[in-house]
Amino acid sequence: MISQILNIYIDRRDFFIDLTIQHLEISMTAIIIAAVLGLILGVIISEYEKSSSFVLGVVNFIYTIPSISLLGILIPFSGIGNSTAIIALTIYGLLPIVRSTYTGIKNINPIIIEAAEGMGSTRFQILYKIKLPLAVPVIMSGLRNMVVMTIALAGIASFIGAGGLGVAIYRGITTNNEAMTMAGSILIAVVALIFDTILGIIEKSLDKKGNKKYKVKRKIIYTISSILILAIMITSVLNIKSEKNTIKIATKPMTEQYIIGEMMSSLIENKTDLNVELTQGFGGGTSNIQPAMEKEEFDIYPEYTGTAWNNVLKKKGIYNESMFLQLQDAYNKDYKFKWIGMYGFNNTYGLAIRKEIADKYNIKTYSDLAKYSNNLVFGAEYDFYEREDGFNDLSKAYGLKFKKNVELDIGLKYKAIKNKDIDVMNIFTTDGQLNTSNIVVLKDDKNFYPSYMCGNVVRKEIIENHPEIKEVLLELNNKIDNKEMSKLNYEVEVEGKEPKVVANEFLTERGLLK
Amino acid sequence: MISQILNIYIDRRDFFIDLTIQHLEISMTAIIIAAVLGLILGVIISEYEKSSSFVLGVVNFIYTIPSISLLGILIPFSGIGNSTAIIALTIYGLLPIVRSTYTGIKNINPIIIEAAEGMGSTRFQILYKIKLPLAVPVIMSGLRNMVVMTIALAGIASFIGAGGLGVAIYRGITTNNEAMTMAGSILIAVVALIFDTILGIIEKSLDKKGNKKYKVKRKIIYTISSILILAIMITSVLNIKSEKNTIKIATKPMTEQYIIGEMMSSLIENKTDLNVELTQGFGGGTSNIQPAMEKEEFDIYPEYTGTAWNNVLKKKGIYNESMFLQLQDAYNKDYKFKWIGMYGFNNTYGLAIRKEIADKYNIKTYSDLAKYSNNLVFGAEYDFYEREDGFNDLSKAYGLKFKKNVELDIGLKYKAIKNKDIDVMNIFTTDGQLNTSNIVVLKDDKNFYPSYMCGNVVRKEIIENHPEIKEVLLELNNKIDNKEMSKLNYEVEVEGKEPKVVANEFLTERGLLK
Amino acid sequence: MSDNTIIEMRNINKTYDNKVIINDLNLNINKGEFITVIGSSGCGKTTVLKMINGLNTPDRGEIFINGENIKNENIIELRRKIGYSIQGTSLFPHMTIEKNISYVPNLINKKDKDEVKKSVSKLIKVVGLEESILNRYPEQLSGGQQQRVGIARALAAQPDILLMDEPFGAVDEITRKQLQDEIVRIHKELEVTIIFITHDIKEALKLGTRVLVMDKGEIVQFNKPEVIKKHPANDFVRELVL
Amino acid sequence: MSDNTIIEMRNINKTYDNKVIINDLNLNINKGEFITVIGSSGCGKTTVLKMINGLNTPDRGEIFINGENIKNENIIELRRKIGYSIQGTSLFPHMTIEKNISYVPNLINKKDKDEVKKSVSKLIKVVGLEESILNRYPEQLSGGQQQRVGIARALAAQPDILLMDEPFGAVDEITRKQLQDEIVRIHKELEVTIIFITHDIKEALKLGTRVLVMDKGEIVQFNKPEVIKKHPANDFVRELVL
Ligand SMILES: Nc1ncnc2c1ncn2[C@@H]1O[C@H](COP(=O)(O)OP(=O)(O)OP(=O)(O)O)[C@@H](O)[C@H]1O
Ligand SMILES: Nc1ncnc2c1ncn2[C@@H]1O[C@H](COP(=O)(O)OP(=O)(O)OP(=O)(O)O)[C@@H](O)[C@H]1O
Ligand SMILES: [Mg+2]
Ligand SMILES: [Mg+2]
Repeated sequence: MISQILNIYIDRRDFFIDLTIQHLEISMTAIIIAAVLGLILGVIISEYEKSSSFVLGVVNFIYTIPSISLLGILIPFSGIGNSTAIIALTIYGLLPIVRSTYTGIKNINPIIIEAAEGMGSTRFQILYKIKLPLAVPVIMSGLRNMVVMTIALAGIASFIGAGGLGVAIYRGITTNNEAMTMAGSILIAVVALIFDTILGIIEKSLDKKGNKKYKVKRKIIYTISSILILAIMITSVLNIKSEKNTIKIATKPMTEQYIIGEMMSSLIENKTDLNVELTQGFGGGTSNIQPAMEKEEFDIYPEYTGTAWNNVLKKKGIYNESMFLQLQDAYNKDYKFKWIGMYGFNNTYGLAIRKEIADKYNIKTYSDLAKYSNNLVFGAEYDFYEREDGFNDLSKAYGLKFKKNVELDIGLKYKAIKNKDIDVMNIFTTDGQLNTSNIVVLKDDKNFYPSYMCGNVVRKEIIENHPEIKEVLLELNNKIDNKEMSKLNYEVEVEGKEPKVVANEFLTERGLLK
Repeated sequence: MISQILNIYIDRRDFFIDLTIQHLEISMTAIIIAAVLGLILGVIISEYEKSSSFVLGVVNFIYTIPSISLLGILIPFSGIGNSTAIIALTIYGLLPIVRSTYTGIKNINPIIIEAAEGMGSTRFQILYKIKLPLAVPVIMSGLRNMVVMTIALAGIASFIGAGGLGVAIYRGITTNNEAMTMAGSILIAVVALIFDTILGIIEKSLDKKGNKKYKVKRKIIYTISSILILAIMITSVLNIKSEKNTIKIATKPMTEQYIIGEMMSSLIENKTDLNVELTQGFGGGTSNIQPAMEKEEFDIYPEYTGTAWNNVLKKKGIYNESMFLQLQDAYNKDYKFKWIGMYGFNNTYGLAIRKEIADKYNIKTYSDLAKYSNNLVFGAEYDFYEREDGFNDLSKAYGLKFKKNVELDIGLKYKAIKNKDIDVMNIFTTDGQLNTSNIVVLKDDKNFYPSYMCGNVVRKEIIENHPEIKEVLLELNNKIDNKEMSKLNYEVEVEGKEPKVVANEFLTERGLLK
Repeated sequence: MSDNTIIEMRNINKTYDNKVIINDLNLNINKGEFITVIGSSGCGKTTVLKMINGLNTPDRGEIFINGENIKNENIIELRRKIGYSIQGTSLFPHMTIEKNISYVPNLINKKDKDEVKKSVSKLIKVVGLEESILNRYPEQLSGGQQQRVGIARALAAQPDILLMDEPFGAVDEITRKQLQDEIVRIHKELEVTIIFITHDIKEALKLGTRVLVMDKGEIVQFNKPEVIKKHPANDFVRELVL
Repeated sequence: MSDNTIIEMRNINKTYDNKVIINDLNLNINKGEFITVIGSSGCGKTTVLKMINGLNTPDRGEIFINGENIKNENIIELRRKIGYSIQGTSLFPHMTIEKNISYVPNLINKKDKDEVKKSVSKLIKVVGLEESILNRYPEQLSGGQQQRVGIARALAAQPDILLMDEPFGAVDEITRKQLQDEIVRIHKELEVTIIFITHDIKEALKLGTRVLVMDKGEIVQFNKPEVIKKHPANDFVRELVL
């Protein structure tokens, strides 16, 4: 086991170094903020005793929020990534520091405070000349707990794409790679112990009896920790700076978006001087990416027109492509976003039928289907029957009435139709499995379903600063139809190729990349 | 949202009451143990200063172990359920309490300690007459933090079947039921706040200036908390008592075991006066159930002979059924467990081939396959190629040499063979999908793979106390062959039926249940 | 109340746990007086002293300093003009002796650090200690040394009023005589008003321009030393001056 | 060293921060003596006193009690037979006055609680306080009251040796006289050996069977009060007894 862990460290040195740096950045920032905030809160409740039970109650309460819920609550406000992770960690860090500050101050011999009062100290002077220095041991005890806790807890940053050593731990857990989990855990422990030791030395050097030996040590420690903090800050600043020429692309957690994301990324990096930071499969899709775009955390992401119409612009009614100008106007006005580069495929809901039957009855459209539906078995997942615009409305619109309606797990639908257990089923029009299955996608001849053409939403500012991007994005305009997309999806989903590989093969094939 | 949560509380009152009681039991026990242990450790390191950095380092270190890993580490030792949850929570609870005890004691005015020394107090007398009382405010501050933390963290108990309000939270999260998550979180917060308030009042009443008003309050609080603790202990004891006539059955996380578990449970409850406590899909399978059986936490579980031979008895070599007597003897001797009721199916590794090809070449056994293998495409998941007793050994044993070896995701294998992408693949002999696919399972004519006949491992004591169980278990003897098992698996896995339904249908069909 | 009055206490009452500690006390102290206070242990001397700088508030009655009711005054400003040498010693344990002595000057934010330093050096000599102890912490001093640092700290404020609660209780006779001389000199030079609690009747009579004799929370006699000596108000005072 | 010797200190040296505090001190105290110690503030009196009950250890030299080197003794047992009244006051802040006084009897685990209670009642009267304060906490007492509780606490052990570090420094003259009489009575009645540090030369001469005069960490004179008065060893002693 140990040798396995060591091997992992050696093999994946850069990976772990990166994670450790991220971990440090996040946890240190949270620790500093929580320490300052906690100190202030602790001081306030020790000075205004009446507020103490309320503040401590609130701090207790927020501590009890499960981390997953807390992250969920925070994402709408602070987006994803570091800031949310830092806020969450800060919130959790408050409890130990607030209470220890409060206890430390309350625990001071009142005679000493009376002496300071009698000498005409203001409240503030008593606080910072007497109370805080004398409360140091207790405050430090809370701080040291908080530091260890925060560093340990910073593993949750990985849940929301903020990186850190949690990435190694949870990757290890999900892929059953125990050595990886251990490797992450051990690094966290080591980081925690190092910081605790540093704090221990700082604490000793703050001790009033501090003799000369410690004064030297203290200087060293201060220097080291200042350098560390500075280094972290500079890295953060550099990170921000280096982002100036970086285009941040997000994609939703869908195979086709992974592929498109890789295409864009390859093209931009090949044809411009810009760097691309690609965040694949961003959790929550539109509802989390859109706010992140507004916060300028992302610059480009592939979206679907129908989704944009209903979910982003929150318009009622069914979208069709004759409304594209309206859509663009609204984006322009409401968000300063542009739609640039429509890929050409329409990933909407659809119905598919076994080719055999389609051929037999010559069924091409939903209306054709309606004529023969009472001979056919329909299959769909539970959701589809339940959804408002699902099965019922569709049946009404076209007068469908199947012989039997089967409820199926979404993963088993294609299997079922191949087994002839069902004849017709609902699909998405770019499903990879459509590619090989012996099935036909029917035409929604009454436009029951909205159109979901895929295109890039781009922040205007980006186009203004980097006009070359527009050209690059337009290179993919109308290059991928439903069939093509379905094929590419198949390559990833069924053949198990990497999205990047599929994307690059496609680009090369089409002569877009050499 | 609020009304939703209130509704949940009203609708599922008993559910939440149960969870809250479990939560209280677990967290209170952990809190009490951590408080006592932490206090002792804190005292030790304040008295033997040299040990402090070591002990605090260890406490810090174990705090940084992610909860999932810690639970994983503990299960082999303390089984599942309450004890492991309590141990984990205790371990996490140590940090705040150890450090605050240490700080509280170190922070006492040395003049007062010198006075006590000068009066001829022993070290122990100084500790409990002077140091501990004077350290109370700081210790209480750590204790209160620890209580809130432990109650919040006790949500993890749900990971290992120990119940508690975490069940509501994680059920809410996985089923996207926000109200449920909130309902759980709020109850945790309320419990935490109540306990913190109680501790606050106790702390005030411990204050030396304690006037009469508080003395009355203190009595009330002590009474209430004693009653609470007593109540919790009594419930725990009662829980144990009520288990006397309960047979505890565990199953591994596999579809067929779910089904078998339900069968046993139905039969026992129908044909005897005993109750069954069925723990389905116990995490970790054999490696966690076996120790739990030894600890008498479970009474019965279905096991496979080959697994028993290699993994439980840790014998080398390949098991075949001629060794069953040996197996039984070893179980009898080493564990006082019996094998009672062999179901009749053998869930071992196997090779399957497309019927078409099998018919064409008349392939029935692995040896037959070897003759034609250079015309065929073989598919298996990555693992199979990597495993020691996997592809290489098999190929050598039979002289297999395929035209092509494809690496496939385990979930896509059956799809691939149906698509004729592959001709031969590895399988498990009771796979549900074998039931419908147009494929044939070949015979392992050289007995390359061990035999994995399924039967029940039962604690002897149970049979002695309840001989009627033996009869019931034997009713299923040889009732399910591979085909039958595969069919039942299919009903659950592909048709989406509940294991309980499948089990009962089977039993009724066979006339074992009316 | 004359124009010259610096401290006036009117109808002061103080009760602890239903026990009357100070009973209807009235007191007038003039600018520049050196009042020595003497009385039995626990009779309420410290309580009265602390009322003057507001560390203790009477249950009833008013206190005026320079004619202003201290209730309406900025108590912080007031206290900075009142030096206070505390009974026993409450030096700040986390500060060096130097920091302890310069505590009030630093509060007032005297920018001239050199000046503060110089005055600390002067003060430490005034109380008969060596400059070498300036870098030590209180716990490294003997009881009498700590007490003298407390006096230096009170003097450092260059106060208008000096409250001294048994300031020389823990020093030897020889040092005590020196300290007495110093305090008399300071009193004259700076024209500061001093209230000085002591258990040494000789000291009280020697130093005080007037002597306040207290018993059981009441003023038994408040007069010039000569008068006290010659005409003790009652048996308690008579026994004291014996 | 006679058979009667109870405390013997041999060639004691103590240095703090390279500063010699006690320099080659030798001392013999007989059973039943009442030694009063007097000397300038910071000369090392408390340091020497604390060496006797092992709170302070000399850098060099040996200390014998009843002929046994305290290094080899059970220091806990020893301390229980030595009453110690501390300079300043360090009462236990979290205990009532009653608990403070009965601290040592409770340590020794006297089962008879009534007896302990009775002796506490007696002791509190010995030091001139009322029984009503027994339920109070130290911070609710005046400085002098606290000091007297400290004396009562030291007496409660019924010790063979009583170390008293400026025990009467914070009480008024009248109470002081009472306390002096009490301590003399106790000394005679219980035949306890007392070492008593004071800054009051009159007190030292009045109480001591022998007076130990210290200066700068050395013994200047150690003799009967009459001798000290009549034949002061040097100018320092002369000035003291003036
Ligand atoms: N921890 C320490 N570090 C350095 N010097 C110390 C320490 N403790 C005491 N001293 C010094 O040792 C000397 C003797 O101290 P000690 O307390 O014995 O004096 P003392 O005779 O009792 O004086 P006083 O009458 O003022 O109580 C003093 O000068 C003091 O400053
Ligand atoms: N917090 C308190 N609670 C109850 N009684 C108190 C409190 N503080 C002081 N007292 C009582 O008030 C009385 C006056 O106390 P004060 O400290 O003023 O006495 P003092 O004259 O300064 O005595 P000493 O000479 O001993 O210092 C004492 O009897 C004391 O017991
Ligand atoms: Mg007083
Ligand atoms: Mg001393």
